[in-house]
Amino acid sequence: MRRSAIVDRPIDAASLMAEVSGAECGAVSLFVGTVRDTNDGRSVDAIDYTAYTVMAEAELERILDEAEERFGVKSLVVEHRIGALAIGDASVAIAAAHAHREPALDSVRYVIDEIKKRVPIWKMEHYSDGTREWVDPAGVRAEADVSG
Amino acid sequence: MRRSAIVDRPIDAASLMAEVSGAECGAVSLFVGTVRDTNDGRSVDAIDYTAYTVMAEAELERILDEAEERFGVKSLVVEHRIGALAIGDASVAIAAAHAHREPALDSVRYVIDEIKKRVPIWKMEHYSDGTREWVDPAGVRAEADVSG
Amino acid sequence: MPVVTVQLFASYADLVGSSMLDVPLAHGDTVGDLLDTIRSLPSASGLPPISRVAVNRAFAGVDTPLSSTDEIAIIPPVAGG
Amino acid sequence: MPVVTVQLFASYADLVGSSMLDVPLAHGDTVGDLLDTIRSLPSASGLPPISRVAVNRAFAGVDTPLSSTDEIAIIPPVAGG
Repeated sequence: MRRSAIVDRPIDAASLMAEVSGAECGAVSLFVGTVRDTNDGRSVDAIDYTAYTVMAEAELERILDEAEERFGVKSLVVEHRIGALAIGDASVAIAAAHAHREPALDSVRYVIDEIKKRVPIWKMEHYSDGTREWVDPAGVRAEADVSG
Repeated sequence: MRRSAIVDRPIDAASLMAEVSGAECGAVSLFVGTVRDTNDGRSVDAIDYTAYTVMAEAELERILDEAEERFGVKSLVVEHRIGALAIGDASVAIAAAHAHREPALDSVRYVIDEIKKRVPIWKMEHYSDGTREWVDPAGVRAEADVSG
Repeated sequence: MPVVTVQLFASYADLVGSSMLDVPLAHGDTVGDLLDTIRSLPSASGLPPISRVAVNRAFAGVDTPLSSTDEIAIIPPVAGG
Repeated sequence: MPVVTVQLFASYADLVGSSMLDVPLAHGDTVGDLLDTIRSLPSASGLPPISRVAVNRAFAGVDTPLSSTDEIAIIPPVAGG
């Protein structure tokens, strides 16, 4: 089972685990990214995720190709959610299974690291003080001119 | 939430994830080890896990101490199951949560790696040909004199 | 001169006030040429230095040649995960 | 001479045919001395070379001194996970 998707509904991590699991796999690894209530010391109420969806899907597929090539992992599923997310909601989930633990662990880490670098997805954080901002993980925040 | 346990009932990985998750954590990592249907090319029907339970529990606690010290992860739960397990059953599950992904991923990997090295748990594999053996991961199998 | 429609997202779309930007494209223009042209457009004056361009749904280097049928997007710093 | 009861598990228990092994312990004996004594016992002749000993539920080096009240176990190669 290999699958990637940009979704606009809640992510069911348990279902991703079930998708990759099989009698030949002794190791299942899962990573879930969730919306935190604070970022850089600011209190966050919610996040809007937006994507260049067709490219994000293509980029996710390329990342899965690379993970399979590097780690020999064929059971690998990733979903990234877009839209309005609340605190605690899962924004991304990656599940991998393999006969042995190292490839399962390595491939999950590879996929989340690459998503952070290159999948065209953006998030606007809504802060408790009423402001909002596009997040730039490089540290240079682009003040949104839509704040209000 | 920090907890370790040797259990003799099924492991509920989703419940471990829920235990470690919190609004301040943006990353949850989970590893589940399951019983495979083959090992070293031999067809496996089932596995009995046994432990030096009081020491295994103490060793798991020491491993969690070390993971917290090394990676700053306070939300870390591990369960290892003992008894008679069937193909696909989870033998071990480790869940970690942190504000950021690296400590969550690193601590899960550390805990499973250390479990494999030093927690006094053993497994007897039951093969489809009717034989059974204590597994020695170092590769030197101790032929069980209880086979039959 | 043909015009290509460049897709904008997130902060770039907010800064320009649109999710599309029409950019004149000369025959033989590369991604680098396109970026030079964008910098000269009054409508794009609010954009920060652009680091990444996608052509046909994949990142493309500055030497990549462009045609008017390409799907082109400029990509703000990504923040998925 | 006092005797300590050494706990056996898994393959070691099967090889000895018991989950306990009574081992004479001299005053001042260390883990290393205990292992030498075990090797000399006919009842333990089936055991492979022992790599690890636990004293009071933690791994202990060969120089660790023992007392008759210690909880002692010899640990076969572990296979958890």
